[in-house]
Amino acid sequence: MTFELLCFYFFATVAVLAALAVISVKNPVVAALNLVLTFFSMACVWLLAQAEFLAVALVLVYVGAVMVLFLFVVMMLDVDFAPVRKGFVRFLPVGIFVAVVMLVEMLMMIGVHTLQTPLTGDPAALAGMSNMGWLGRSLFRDFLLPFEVAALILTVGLIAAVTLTLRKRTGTKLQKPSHQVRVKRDDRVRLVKMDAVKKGEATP
Amino acid sequence: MAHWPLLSILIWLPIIGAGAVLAFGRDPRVARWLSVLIAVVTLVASIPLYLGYDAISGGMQFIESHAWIDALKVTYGLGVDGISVALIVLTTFTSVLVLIGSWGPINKRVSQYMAAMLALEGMLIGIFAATDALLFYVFFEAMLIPMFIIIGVWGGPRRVYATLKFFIYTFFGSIFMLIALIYLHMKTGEFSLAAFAAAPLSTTEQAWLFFAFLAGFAIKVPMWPVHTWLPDAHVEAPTGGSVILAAIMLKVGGYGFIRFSLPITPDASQEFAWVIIAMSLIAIVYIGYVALVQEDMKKLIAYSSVAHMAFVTLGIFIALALVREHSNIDAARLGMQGAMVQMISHGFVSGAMFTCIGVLYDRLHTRQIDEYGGVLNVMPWFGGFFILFSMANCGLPGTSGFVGEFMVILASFQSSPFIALVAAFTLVIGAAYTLWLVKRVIFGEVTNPKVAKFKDLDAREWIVLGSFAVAVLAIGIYPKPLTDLMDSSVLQIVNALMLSKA
Amino acid sequence: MITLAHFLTLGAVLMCIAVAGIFINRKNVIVLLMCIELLLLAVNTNLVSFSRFLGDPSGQVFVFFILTVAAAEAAIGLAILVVLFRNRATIDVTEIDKLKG
Amino acid sequence: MMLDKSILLTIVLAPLFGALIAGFFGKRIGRVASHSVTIAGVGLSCALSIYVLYQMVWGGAQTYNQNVYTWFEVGSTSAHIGFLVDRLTAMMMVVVSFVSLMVHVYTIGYMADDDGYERFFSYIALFTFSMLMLVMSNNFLQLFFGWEAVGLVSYLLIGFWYKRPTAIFANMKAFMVNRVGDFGFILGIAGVLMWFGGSLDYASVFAHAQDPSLDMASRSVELFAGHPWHVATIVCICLFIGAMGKSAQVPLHVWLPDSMEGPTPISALIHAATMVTAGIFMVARMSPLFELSETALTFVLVIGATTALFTGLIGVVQNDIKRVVAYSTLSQLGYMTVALGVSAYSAGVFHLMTHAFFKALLFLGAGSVIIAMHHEQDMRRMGGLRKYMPITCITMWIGSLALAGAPGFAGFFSKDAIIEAVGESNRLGAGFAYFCVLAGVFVTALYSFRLLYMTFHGKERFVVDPVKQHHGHEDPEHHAPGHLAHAPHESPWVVTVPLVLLAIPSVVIGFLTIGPMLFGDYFGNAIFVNEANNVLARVGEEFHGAMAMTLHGFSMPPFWLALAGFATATWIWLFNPSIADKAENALRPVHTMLTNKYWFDDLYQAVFSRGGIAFGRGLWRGSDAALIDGAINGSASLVDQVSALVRRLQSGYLYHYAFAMILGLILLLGGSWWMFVRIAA
Amino acid sequence: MMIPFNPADLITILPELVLLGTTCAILLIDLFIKPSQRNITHWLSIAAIALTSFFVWRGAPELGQVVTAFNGMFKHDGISVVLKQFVLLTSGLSLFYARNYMRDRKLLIGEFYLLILFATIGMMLLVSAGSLITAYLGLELLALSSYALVALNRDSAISAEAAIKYFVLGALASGLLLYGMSMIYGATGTLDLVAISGLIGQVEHPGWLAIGLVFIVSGVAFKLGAAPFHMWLPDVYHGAPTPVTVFIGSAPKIAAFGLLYRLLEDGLGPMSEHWTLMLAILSVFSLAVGNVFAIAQSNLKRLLAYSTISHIGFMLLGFVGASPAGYSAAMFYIISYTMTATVAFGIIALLARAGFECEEIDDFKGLNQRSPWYAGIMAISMFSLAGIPPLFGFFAKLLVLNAAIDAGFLWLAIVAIIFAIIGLYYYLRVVKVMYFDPAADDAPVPLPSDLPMRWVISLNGLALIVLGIAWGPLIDWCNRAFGV
Repeated sequence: MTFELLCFYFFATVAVLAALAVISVKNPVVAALNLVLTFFSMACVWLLAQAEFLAVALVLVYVGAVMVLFLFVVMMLDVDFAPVRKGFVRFLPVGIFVAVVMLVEMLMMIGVHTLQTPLTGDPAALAGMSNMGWLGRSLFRDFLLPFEVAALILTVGLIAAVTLTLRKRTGTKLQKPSHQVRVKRDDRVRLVKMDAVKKGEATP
Repeated sequence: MAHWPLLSILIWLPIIGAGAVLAFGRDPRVARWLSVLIAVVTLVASIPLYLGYDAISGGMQFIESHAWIDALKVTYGLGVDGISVALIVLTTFTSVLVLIGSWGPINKRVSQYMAAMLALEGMLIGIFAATDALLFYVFFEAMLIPMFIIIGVWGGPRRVYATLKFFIYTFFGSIFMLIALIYLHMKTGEFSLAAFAAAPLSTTEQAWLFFAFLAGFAIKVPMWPVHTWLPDAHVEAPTGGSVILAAIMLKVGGYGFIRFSLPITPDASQEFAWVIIAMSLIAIVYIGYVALVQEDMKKLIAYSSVAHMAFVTLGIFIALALVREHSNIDAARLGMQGAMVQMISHGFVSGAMFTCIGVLYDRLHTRQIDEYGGVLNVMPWFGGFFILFSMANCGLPGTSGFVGEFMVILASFQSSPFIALVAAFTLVIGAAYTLWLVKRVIFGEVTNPKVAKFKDLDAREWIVLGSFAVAVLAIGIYPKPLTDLMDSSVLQIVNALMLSKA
Repeated sequence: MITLAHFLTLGAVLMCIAVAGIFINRKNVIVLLMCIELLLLAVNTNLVSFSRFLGDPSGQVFVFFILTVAAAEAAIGLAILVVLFRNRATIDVTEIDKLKG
Repeated sequence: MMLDKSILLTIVLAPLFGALIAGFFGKRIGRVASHSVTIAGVGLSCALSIYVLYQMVWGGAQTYNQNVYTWFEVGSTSAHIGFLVDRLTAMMMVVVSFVSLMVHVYTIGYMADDDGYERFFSYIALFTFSMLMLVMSNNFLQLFFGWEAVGLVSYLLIGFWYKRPTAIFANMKAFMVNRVGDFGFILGIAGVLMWFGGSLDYASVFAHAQDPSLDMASRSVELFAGHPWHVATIVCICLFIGAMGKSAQVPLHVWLPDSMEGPTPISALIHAATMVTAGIFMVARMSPLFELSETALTFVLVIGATTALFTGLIGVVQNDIKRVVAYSTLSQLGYMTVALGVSAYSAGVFHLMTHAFFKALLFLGAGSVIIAMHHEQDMRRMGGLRKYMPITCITMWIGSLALAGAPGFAGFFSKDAIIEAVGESNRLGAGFAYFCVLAGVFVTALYSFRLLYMTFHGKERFVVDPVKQHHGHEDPEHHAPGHLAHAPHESPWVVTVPLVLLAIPSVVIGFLTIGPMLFGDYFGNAIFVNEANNVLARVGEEFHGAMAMTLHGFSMPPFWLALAGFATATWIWLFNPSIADKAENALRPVHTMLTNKYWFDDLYQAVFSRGGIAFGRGLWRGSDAALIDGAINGSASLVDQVSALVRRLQSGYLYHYAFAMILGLILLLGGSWWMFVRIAA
Repeated sequence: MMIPFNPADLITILPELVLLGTTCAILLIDLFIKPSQRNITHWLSIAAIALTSFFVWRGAPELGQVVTAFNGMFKHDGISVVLKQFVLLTSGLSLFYARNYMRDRKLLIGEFYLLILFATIGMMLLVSAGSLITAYLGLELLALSSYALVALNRDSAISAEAAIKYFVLGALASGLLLYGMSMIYGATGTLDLVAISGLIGQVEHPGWLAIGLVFIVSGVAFKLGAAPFHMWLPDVYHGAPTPVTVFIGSAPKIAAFGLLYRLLEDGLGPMSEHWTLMLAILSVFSLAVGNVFAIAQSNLKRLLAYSTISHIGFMLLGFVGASPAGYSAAMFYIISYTMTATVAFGIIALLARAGFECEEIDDFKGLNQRSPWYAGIMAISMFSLAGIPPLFGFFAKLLVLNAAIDAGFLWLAIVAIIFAIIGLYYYLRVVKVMYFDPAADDAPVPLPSDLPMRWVISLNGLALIVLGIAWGPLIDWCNRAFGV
């Protein structure tokens, strides 16, 4: 029972519990926050596997960006607390059963009970470089094409998101600087000639 | 003439012509004339086929063979023997009459109707000319489409049910045949019928293949108990559709038996010949009785078609039994020949009968027998024709109907007198339902005032019925040319039956 | 001593939780999206650990890409969610059943 | 010398030609042309037939046997159209064409005002053609062709007045019953083809049958295992079933009385003289086959005897003049069949010939009476016609005497010959037959003279009431039964001449021809009889010329029986008819039985028509519609229902979709786990 | 540190680069044109696809030769050429069929074209994936664009619903796929498909391979729409705007075929005795579900969606043999199916008008009176889908049945044809409605003025006949691609 193992168990437990919370709590906000917790603890688990870069990336990307986005949407749509449907309770045991069966099958086929591969030395360290360098080297040497494709995917994501959500609001008062610059005096003031005094009846 | 691709012309002329009719047939008159023109040209083109065919040597002639799909060694292989020639001429002949006959009755979407008919003609010729199994199958299936449309669009009140039943029923049968063909392709590596016939097959394989083919052809013939699509299809189909259906399409089933079942699975055919023979005999008696009680003329004739086609299957498989069990080649030839003659003859007779019913239908727009009666009083000529064809229908000597049945009965007696006994029962029951029909429709006082206003045949109907009558009598009085045409081909088939494949 | 089994088990468990979350969930769609993130997390854990144990970086690179894609995916998913909400004024899973049969 | 094929072809085709002309262009060319052309045709073939007969008998022509053309030829099996003309044929040709000619002439008068005139001539000419084809055939195929063709024409002619329900009922009935016969007949032909040398030609078949080396008489086949039957018996009985249909033997006799619905000339030509005798002719023609099978001949004998007596009895109670004659025809056909049954084929054929003349005479006479009575056929409304129509009366007397077998008349010779032959025969059933034929003589006399008395003698049982305006003959219903528009009168010459022309042979033909026909070798090899069976030879031993036979006839039982019949008839119907009614009441059950014709018709109606229809309807509704279509439509609608049911699984709920996916996943997982374990192990 | 980079690789991926470049150009051009000038975008996109197709043709490797680029990430061989050509073709067709419909509904925006083009790029990458990563990224590129396309009609409730279902399930599926990939990676230690198939023999944890295989098959089955991973398909086809349905109903199926081939044959070929059985099971499920569910449909798009499922089942018959001949049969099948489906969906798009989705089967009543030509085209496509000779679809069926029987899966072939009979019924129903039922009014249907569309759809329909009669070259091409 080494310290790492202890940490692993701790973080793993937290992650699993939080994950369970994500799928079971009623309030989406709470769910989101639980998800954040899951990510955090998984990041720590990854650290135990010396995947520092990814661990950090996970926190930055997910906790920093994705989850915030989630929370933002949740707030924006202010989803109410949906009451639990009656079908839910009836269905729950089946669902859990199925999930458990799946888990058992997976574990049996993975053969965790027989699997005793210990952690060897950190490959990056063995290669004499940081985990990040180790990754980056491989990334830009072997995975150039995927890297570009990933960029494409992000573009698509951008386009899609904009297309779907951007709305032209009618009746918004935008000012067009070009017009403001180009405006002439005549557009604004009109000179009206009129007599200084009105010729009219004499005053008595 | 032999260097011309005559068969291809016969097949594609009507099919391309169908396209032309669709294209230029906006005006019904154009459509009618054009289609009849095309059909007549096809008929004329089929004459050199008959003349040029060397009946002495038999065997496949006018052979065309081009690689079609190399990947599967599918060939565009055409060729005819005596039987095919007879059936092709039957097809071209009948098609002309059908198209002429459809002038009056069909008046909505004429061009489509005519086009469908022409396409059908081409495909039928293709079926009878194909020497490649896949090519055969393509025509065999494709011909369902125009028929489906013909029944469905120009048919009677329950046409949709009838045509769907027709299509799915037949498709059901043929799809199993497709599996069989693919299996054979796996064994032989090609699709040519000759190769299939040459392929050695174990008895179990043969049994499976036999029943696959049976599914396809028994439904087409149709044999009892898978005949129930036919009455519905006939009753709902327009006259032309019924004629083509009865006169030619049913023959495809019988033709398939001699082209597929016998050569490819001879041993299984022998093993299960009794099944077919039993089914045929049941059909002769059972269907006879069912026909007796029909109230709808077309249904009655449809049922009688089933009974008559039973003679075809009976003859074919009696021949097989005679060869294999009694090694009685002469009788076998007689039976096979009888079956073939019966096919041709039934083509003319049933075609004529359906045309007659169409003539009545055009005047009264009902097929209920009890609506008619005493037609002879107002339509003497028509009555004459009707009685003639009825007599042919119950196999009176001197009409074509007699020849085939006579031969088959003679042959089957040699296999077993009891088979002949049951088969000969058609003399009685056939006469019963046909003459009863005549009695109720043609004879008697005119009861229905509408019938009293009937006009006798017009020129167009005269031509059609007259041509049929000539054919029926010619075959009945002098069948020798027909039998000679097919004899050597029949002999070859019969001889092929002698050698086992297992 | 941490073995590969630990990581794989954890991955499998998270996987099943995520899956279960998707089909047990009876509430709003947004939780489904979270479950998907959870699913990807499980996968990533697998890959990370494998790559660690194989001493091969490509697994972790794969994770890197997955993270990227997941971000884009989340963006689109949420966008669709917004569209849905604008049309239906709800994101309740049980009310999204116009299309069926 | 050899007969010329062209002559024979002319004999056959001349009537056909006439028929076609009259049939297709009758309306165009009119009545006179129609009957002229047909009569010309038939006359021509009659003349030529007589020429042929002359050649055969005195000209020393050999038997002619040649094919005209091949009908089909498959392998060794071939069928031809061809002629076999020997003396038997020649005689039949003459009988057929002569009677037919008479009927043609007679028809001019009889059908004078029927609007189906041309059609009628076309039909009877066509009939003549078919009948000649039948008798002149040299093979079974053509025989069957003629067989069915005469059936067709008879069908058309019985239904000639196709508006009458009774007529179209009768013609269908006739055709159906004949078909039952043909059913056996065609099987017989098939049997001949199979067992008698694989040929359909008479010559080779008979040769095969008589070939001692083959010993066909004892060749047998096991249709049912362990029960060998003689092939000859099977074949002959099958063939004879055909004869029973055509020649109206019990139990297939029911159609003949009804066939009287047809115009009277037809009854004379077809249903008395020619067509119905085709069966007799056929059996005689097949004598080489029948001689092979005692069993078959016994069968023939018994059937014939039964017909001879019991149908005659029905004749006694009939009141329709034509029906009386019809039943007498049945009975006489029975006599012929009996003759065949005792292998006295020539006697049968001889009786056939004589009967043809006097029965045609009787029918035509009856027809003449019917015209006079404005199509009244019920004898109870006749009587005393003697003074109105003497010629008819006399000729009818002659015919009846011939029928009753008065010594010297034609019928006497033929009938006595048969009776004696039966007496001589020791075949199984001969005793029964002997009784039947003797009793038959009495019955025959009874109904014959009853007919004469009720028609021509006694007091008139009809009233003549003068009419305001003349009506056509064609409306008997216009007058109350038994009331006539004007007094009956003798028929025109076209009617009477044939009567006279037929009366002559009815008297003399027997006297002239019995010698050569029965006891000479007129038939030569046309008819074959085993020595063992040759009863006629034995009869012939006492034969010393026609005259002697006539005188000897007075001392024979048949004469006394006939006399008794005559006396009874005279006593009852001429002098005190009241006895008839008394007897009727006294023998009520017998009378009902006879008037109901032994209930044959009712039985057939119930069993075959109604039963068949019920059976068919059962098959149609029960099997076709319910079972087969039920299964098909059922499976179709099953698919529909299943589909409508399962589509609910596509619930629209995301979580169900996901759940389905996961289930699939688990399934695959489990499967592959199992496989994996199995492979590992 | 220098990065080894081989410029030849750029030549290999030239078609993709061309398409990408043109796409970006269109993206920019579209910014500066008025909505009224959208035709420019339209024709530019079609031109881009044509151009790409030309480069694919130019860059096609010699027979049997395999060109890899970016150390095995990208793989260019005969198969990818065929698949790419047809991906491009069908994408182009869906562009043709889209314009009129989208314009009527004010949906004709540049993004529509862009997303389709991006998806096309994704598919092209997908079909020439040499590594798990490329496969995954190509797939996601396709998937993300598709999600957006389905939701494109922002004001339609059902579109949004379809999109969310598609998205959630799709994400789930790719999650499963990824999990499978991770197991494979764990077992073999590489992401390169060729290497994987090389290493499968000597892995120490075959269980991992098995589990990975299951998850991968499930993921791909989802993309294909094979039961029981099909549930998304009817709803999405139904909910999406018709032109989008045309698109996602056609090209992505070809791409999914490519994915299936790449992963299972290239990568996991040695495990074929495992996955053939799985595919057989999926095939039976798909045939049953597709045909039986379709019977009860009243909405044509839904009906066609279910028919898609059944056709996928048929296509899988080609895989059960795990033989090159089988693969080429399956490829032929998927091509014939997509070619036919484009016609069917295209006609729906053609007949639809502003405010009238012509997607209920009853909307086709009496079409034969009102527009015989397009009724004929539709009938042809229906009969082709039903597999009636001499149409394209029949020969496809023939080939896959042939493949299955050759592989000894006779029972599967028989199951297939039995369901084909059931399937025949609903195709005939469509024909029946068009030909036998009376039209509401005999007025000819108002057809769009979009002549190019009408021409293309007519040609597309006639192609079904032509390819039915002369299908030799195509099957030869497929066979060459697989080296049969």
